[in-house]
Amino acid sequence: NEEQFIGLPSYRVGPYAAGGSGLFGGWIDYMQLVNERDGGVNGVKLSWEECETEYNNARGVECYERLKKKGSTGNSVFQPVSTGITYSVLEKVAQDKIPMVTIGYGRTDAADGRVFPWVFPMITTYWSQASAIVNYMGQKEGGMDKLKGKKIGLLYHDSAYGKESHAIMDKLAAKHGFEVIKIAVAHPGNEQQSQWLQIRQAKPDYVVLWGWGVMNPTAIKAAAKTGFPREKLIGVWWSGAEEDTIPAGPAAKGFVAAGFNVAGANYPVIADIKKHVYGKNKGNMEDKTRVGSVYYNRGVVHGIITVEAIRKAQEKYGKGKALTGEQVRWGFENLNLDDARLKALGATGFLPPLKITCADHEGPGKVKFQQWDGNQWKVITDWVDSDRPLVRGMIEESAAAYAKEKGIKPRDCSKES
Amino acid sequence: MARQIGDVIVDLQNISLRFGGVKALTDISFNVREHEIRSIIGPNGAGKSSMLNVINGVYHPQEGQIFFKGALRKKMEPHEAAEQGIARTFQNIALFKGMTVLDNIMTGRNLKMKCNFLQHALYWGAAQKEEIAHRIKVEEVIEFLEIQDIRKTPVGRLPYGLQKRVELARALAAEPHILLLDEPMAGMNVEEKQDMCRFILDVNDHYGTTIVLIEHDMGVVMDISDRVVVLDYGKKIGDGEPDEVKNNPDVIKAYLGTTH
Amino acid sequence: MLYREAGQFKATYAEDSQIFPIRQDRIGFWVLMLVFGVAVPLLTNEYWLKAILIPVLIFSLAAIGLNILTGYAGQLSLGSAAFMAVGAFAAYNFILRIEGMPFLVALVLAGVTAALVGILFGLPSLRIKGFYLAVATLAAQFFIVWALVKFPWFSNNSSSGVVTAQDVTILGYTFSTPEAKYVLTFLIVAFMALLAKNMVRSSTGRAWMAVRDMDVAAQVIGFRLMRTKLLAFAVSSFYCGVAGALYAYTYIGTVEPEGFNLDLSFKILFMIIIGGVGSIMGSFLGAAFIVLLPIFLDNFVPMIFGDALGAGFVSNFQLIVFGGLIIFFLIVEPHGLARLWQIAKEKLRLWPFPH
Amino acid sequence: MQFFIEVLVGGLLSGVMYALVALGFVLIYKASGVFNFAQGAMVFFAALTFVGFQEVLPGWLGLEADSGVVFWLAFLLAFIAMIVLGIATERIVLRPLVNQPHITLFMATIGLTYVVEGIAQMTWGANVRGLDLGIVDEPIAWLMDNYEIGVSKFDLFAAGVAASLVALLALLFQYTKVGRALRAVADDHQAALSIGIPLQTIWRVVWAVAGFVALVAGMIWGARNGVQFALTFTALKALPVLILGGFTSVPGAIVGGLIIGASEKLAEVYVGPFVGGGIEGWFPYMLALAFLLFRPEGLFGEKHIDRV
Amino acid sequence: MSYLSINNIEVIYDHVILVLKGVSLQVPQGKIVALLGANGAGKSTTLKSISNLLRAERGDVTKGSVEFKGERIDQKTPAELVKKGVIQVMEGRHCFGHLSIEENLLTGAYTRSQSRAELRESLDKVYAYFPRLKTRRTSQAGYTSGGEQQMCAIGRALMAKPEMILLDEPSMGLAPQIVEEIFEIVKDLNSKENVSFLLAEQNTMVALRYADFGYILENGRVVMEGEAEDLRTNEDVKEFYLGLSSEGRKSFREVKHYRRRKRWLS
Ligand SMILES: Nc1ncnc2c1ncn2[C@@H]1O[C@H](COP(=O)(O)OP(=O)(O)OP(=O)(O)O)[C@@H](O)[C@H]1O
Ligand SMILES: Nc1ncnc2c1ncn2[C@@H]1O[C@H](COP(=O)(O)OP(=O)(O)OP(=O)(O)O)[C@@H](O)[C@H]1O
Ligand SMILES: [Mg+2]
Ligand SMILES: [Mg+2]
Repeated sequence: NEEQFIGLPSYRVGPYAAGGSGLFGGWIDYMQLVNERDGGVNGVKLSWEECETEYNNARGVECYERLKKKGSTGNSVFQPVSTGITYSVLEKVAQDKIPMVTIGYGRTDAADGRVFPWVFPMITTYWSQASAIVNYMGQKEGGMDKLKGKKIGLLYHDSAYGKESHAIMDKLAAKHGFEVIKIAVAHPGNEQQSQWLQIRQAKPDYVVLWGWGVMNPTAIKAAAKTGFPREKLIGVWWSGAEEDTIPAGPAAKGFVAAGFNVAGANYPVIADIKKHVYGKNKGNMEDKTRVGSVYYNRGVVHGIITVEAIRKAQEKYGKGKALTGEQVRWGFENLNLDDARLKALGATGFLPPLKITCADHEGPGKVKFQQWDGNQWKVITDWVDSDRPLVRGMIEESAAAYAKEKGIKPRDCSKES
Repeated sequence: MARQIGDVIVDLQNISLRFGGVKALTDISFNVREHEIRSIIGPNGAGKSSMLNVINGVYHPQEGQIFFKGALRKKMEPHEAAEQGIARTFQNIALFKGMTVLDNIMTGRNLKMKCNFLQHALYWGAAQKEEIAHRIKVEEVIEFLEIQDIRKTPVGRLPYGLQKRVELARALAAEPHILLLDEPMAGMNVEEKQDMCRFILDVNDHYGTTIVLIEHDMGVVMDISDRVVVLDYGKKIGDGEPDEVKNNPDVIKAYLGTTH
Repeated sequence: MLYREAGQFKATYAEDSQIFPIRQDRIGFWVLMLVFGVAVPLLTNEYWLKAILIPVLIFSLAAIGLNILTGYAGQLSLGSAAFMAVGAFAAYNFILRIEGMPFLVALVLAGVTAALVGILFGLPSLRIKGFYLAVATLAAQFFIVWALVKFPWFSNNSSSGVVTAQDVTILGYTFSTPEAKYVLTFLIVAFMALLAKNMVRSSTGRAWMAVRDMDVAAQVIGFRLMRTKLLAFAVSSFYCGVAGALYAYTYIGTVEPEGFNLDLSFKILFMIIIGGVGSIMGSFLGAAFIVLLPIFLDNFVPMIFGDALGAGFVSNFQLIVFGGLIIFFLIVEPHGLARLWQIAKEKLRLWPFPH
Repeated sequence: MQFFIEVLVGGLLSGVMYALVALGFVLIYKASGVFNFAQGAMVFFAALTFVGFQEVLPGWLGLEADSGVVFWLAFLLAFIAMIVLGIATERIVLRPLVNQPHITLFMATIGLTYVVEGIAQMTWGANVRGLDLGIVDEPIAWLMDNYEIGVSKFDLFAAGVAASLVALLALLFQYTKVGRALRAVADDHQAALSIGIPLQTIWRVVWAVAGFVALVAGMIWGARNGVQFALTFTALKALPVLILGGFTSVPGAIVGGLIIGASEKLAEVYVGPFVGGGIEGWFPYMLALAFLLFRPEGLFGEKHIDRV
Repeated sequence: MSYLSINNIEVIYDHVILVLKGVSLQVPQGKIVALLGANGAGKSTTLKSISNLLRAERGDVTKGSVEFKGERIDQKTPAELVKKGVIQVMEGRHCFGHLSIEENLLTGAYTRSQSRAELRESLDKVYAYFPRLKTRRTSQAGYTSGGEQQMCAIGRALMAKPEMILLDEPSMGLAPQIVEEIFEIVKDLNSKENVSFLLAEQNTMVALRYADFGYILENGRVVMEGEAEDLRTNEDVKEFYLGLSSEGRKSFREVKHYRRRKRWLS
């Protein structure tokens, strides 16, 4: 009975713990589910080992090195869950032939699979998200043309992460003729008096909350204090979890956030986890009430994608075999979760259907929007698309530049099988 | 050999020093001659240490002038005083606690060392030569003060008396013109005081170093000093040869009390 | 009885003022150099080189930098990481913007840049002392990182603010393998450590220590506070700067302002405290300790607890042990590992006849 | 104008919030000459313990979650926890380090930070919690209506609490023999011992009081933006306040807080836009630094004595 | 049974530096005992090992015992000892620099729960002993002169109304007549309030004049002990500690460059 090893860098201490415990909980629970319910992937049991990174690059690199040779076939996929670590091992993964999957973070232009064969910034990148958010506003206003002359505030975490939003928002503003008011919040962002006074002066029609950690509840509360309508405050997926709304209390009612996964426990896949994993109390969550929360479900998405890639790869390289990272990479690159497959997984509407190709390592680039009703997140839209041509254009441009700088010759995808 | 007492080298005129309300020194004039041993005595808080601090630029008097080698001296910083060859010891020992005796004494020679930090970084060559040259000088001082066996001990661990001696060594290492000693014999027993006196006297006649001495032990002061100035509450109440001073009624009243 | 300097007479002051006056130490030192310079890269595997040895060396360098400032010159600083950042970004930009800039030159320039910034933030130290200064140095920490994030020029307009270090090429040879990178790092660090040692044992170092122990007295003896303190800041920052550049080029491979945050500054501070304030060797011991401890705990703690307890528990438990051990070390020996080593030697010297 | 006033008032009020945290530092610094870096962690620990008990108590006692009993009981228990923490710290960390250089003690407190953070999250988990003190965080109506100036009731409340704490502690330090003893200890541990000041008791007391301050600060900050790890970062806001006001001065903390708060907000609003904003992270430090250049011991700090 | 007795104690600093090599001495109730000896002999260490201030310097009593009124006190905290009436005045004027002279004195009374009136009274008593302090009462101790600090330190100890005082070099840095005064005070307290003293002193001349009994310490060992006047008349003591030779006190100028060895140290 073979085992497929998955190295799992995680963070469960410090400021990151809140989200981390949920995310890694969901991820591990799903793999546990596959082992318990299906006896693994075609009989290949999944095994994994966590490695605390504290969200710190140095620790992350150490984890990467420590994990990569573990298991019979070595580490089959590396998912740093930290943009910094992603960059630190970007070149190593190519050398070591281990695919790196970065879902909802990481290096955006790596979506160009021709330049970054080993990196998979899957489902949605920051840029797609930004554009999807603008599209959502368009819907609300009743047509993208209505955005002309509108003011959109961009309240961003003053860090590399926060500034990732600038380029794309500027492009979109130019395209749709709205004005972006960028307002920085210094880390950690537990004080936003001045920012919100500025917002109140500028009177924007919408405010995009590109925040992280304590910055989110603080922003939501401040919004309430300055009387800014919560339903016009739109968070990104790192601002749209229970961890961000609960501390804000009643103030959070009506707050809207984007997400490539949704909250909620009433999906078959979650039900199965409760039954097969928590039923045998092999669950990873210390606080079971958080099963079905945004971060937890995001973890489940990580799990699903990882497992499905392995399954896919087994189709090519032999069912019931433990695979090398290189083989699993193929699995990711040919991953295709259509509606049928999602249904089979009991995850319809849980994450967008996605198809990865040699050239496109991102996939759908869609997000759903959820609204906090005071107690929980309610999905209020279907999958909202992003401005694919525009985003893809930026991605390829940036990727090409990187290829040039590094002297990389992009793959010719017509030759890939 | 007989010392030639030269002419006035430091001349303080009408010095007044205040700290907020406290008058540490009021209108004091006195001078120090080259090669002499000049003592300052007086009750506690009379202003003796302050006087030294004025001479080597730690305190800046509100009034009065200081003539150094005949020239009027501007407001100067301690390190400038050092550059002019004024070295001193302190009442509350001011050794560099974290360093060994040897290093402490070596610091005394810093003004004579010319290499810059880059040369020090590379060390071999100029820096090392210099280091050794000065080490030799320092060893002379160590020899002279008989502290060879504690060369490498951190000063923090030394008993009070020895620390005083090391401090003197540090001052001597600078080969000063003028040596200011603030109670160098406090906390010593007679035997050690005798040694200390011997050192001071030797320094004074071998190197002809001018010495300004604060000391509370009248035996010592009266025996070894050429001239004595007496302060009381920041005022000068007596000045002259030991014997004059000893018999000056004001001094007896204010300071000596019943001699023993 | 092995460890005795009995019968080793020092005929000259040159001999007496060697770095290792005792023969056994000298021998030990060269053995160490050989082991780490030659044996290690040949024998150990990639994991050890990439994940442990290289970082230990680099952090040692940074620790030496901080030790010069805090340990020798007595100016407590909480901003060392920021100066590493300056070094890293400086190196990146020098190589990026100047055609054919040789790596080693860039390294030195990076150090110099850091040194200049260091002097700038060192100026307040002329008036501000102790913890006030320590907190003031946080200004450097936050301001520098902010500036690096804020002005895209530094990161060559990379959308994510993270930049990838260019290849390290010296005289046409590219240091790509871990072994090569390790050896390069080792040589640089060893060399700079030697320079540092020389500085602190000559009158530059004495000036620093004098200012540290009692600045008034130091002045009276003729040291110029201004010059001495600023020199300390400059040299210290230089070392941190070079360490930062190495961090980017031979270790992580990418540079990201947030990477050089306050936590890193504290880590470096820990290194010198645990290793030994005012000791070059201590810097190495401390760095090794602080890098290895978490990794050790990471492997060890689960071993004793197994998966019985939640993963969160394990991680937090490690955190607690980490903090606890630091306190423990401070208590058993406030002067750090280096001092423990000394005491051990003193005991050994007396052994087997105590006192 | 009205906008300016609003910024100013807002700034002053946040300043008070900073002062609240800074107080804890001042206490311990006065009592031991140590800069207790763990203060931030203590704030977090205290708040987390409080909400933690608020969660579990109803289950244990079968009470309504929002009943006053639960609130006060949780408060009491949290306070006791802080006292225990204080005593433990004294016994395990401080006592063995008596008379050591300040930097050593400082490092020890950083070590303590990790321990406290670890314990907090280990016992109560990493979840983010809300905390409701029952004071709504919304502008005072008539100010808003009449002058268009938003002043939060909650912030006023916080200011009140802080002010009274400051007054209390200031009295303690100025007019009791304990206060005097504390300052003596800060000056010279050994001498303090030699005249029979019981360092250990003193330190226990101080740490307990600092724990209490932390608890109050933690609850107010927690009520503001949730009880989560980020509470430890409040320390970073307090530090500039501390050096500006002077490590050793209780009133200094409040004055420093006001100055920092006001000027940082004004700077962010009026200067920020020109440099791309987000300057609140470092501006207070720079400001404090500028002040220090003129008063190296802060506004009310005790002067550093060096004499020869 | 003697009042304060030290039995064969050994003290080690920093785990390695052996300083006291088996010191034993007694202080009878109501007596003044002088502890003499060269620099580094171990006087201060001895006193610190009684008042238990050693630990603060990473020193440890590794052998022997200290008894006060028949009870072992080597494990008591300094605070407890002060409450019991044993207090040490440390060498080198440890005043609280940031406190005013008066505050310094008041902290001295910390262990005494006294009424304001009593406090005032003891304050006035100290001021009576040291008028100089009264004039400087409001200024920060850190800025007072060496001697003023010395007086402050002693006065501070008196505030605790101790019955056994360990005085470490009280005369250091004090003007002659103040030295006299200090010893007068000692005698005064001793005779009037029956306070016992153990004083480490370099000024042997004065010390032996006031003490009843004396110990001489060399390199951490007691090399000589006896009634004060016996010691005063001892040849070696005369020469090495009183600076008197057969032809009376010789001038410091005439000190020879060689010296005779003490005959108890071969
Ligand atoms: N920096 C200062 N600030 C305030 N007052 C000071 C300062 N320095 C000295 N004084 C005061 O000036 C007076 C003289 O001090 P000084 O130290 O010169 O006395 P002294 O003669 O050395 O006494 P002693 O023999 O006790 O050392 C003292 O009353 C002291 O309190
Ligand atoms: N903290 C310490 N660490 C290491 N050694 C010490 C320490 N304190 C004192 N010593 C050593 O102990 C010995 C005795 O010191 P002590 O101060 O007791 O002598 P003393 O008789 O008081 O001398 P003095 O008359 O100068 O005060 C000295 O040799 C000193 O080197
Ligand atoms: Mg004096
Ligand atoms: Mg002594």
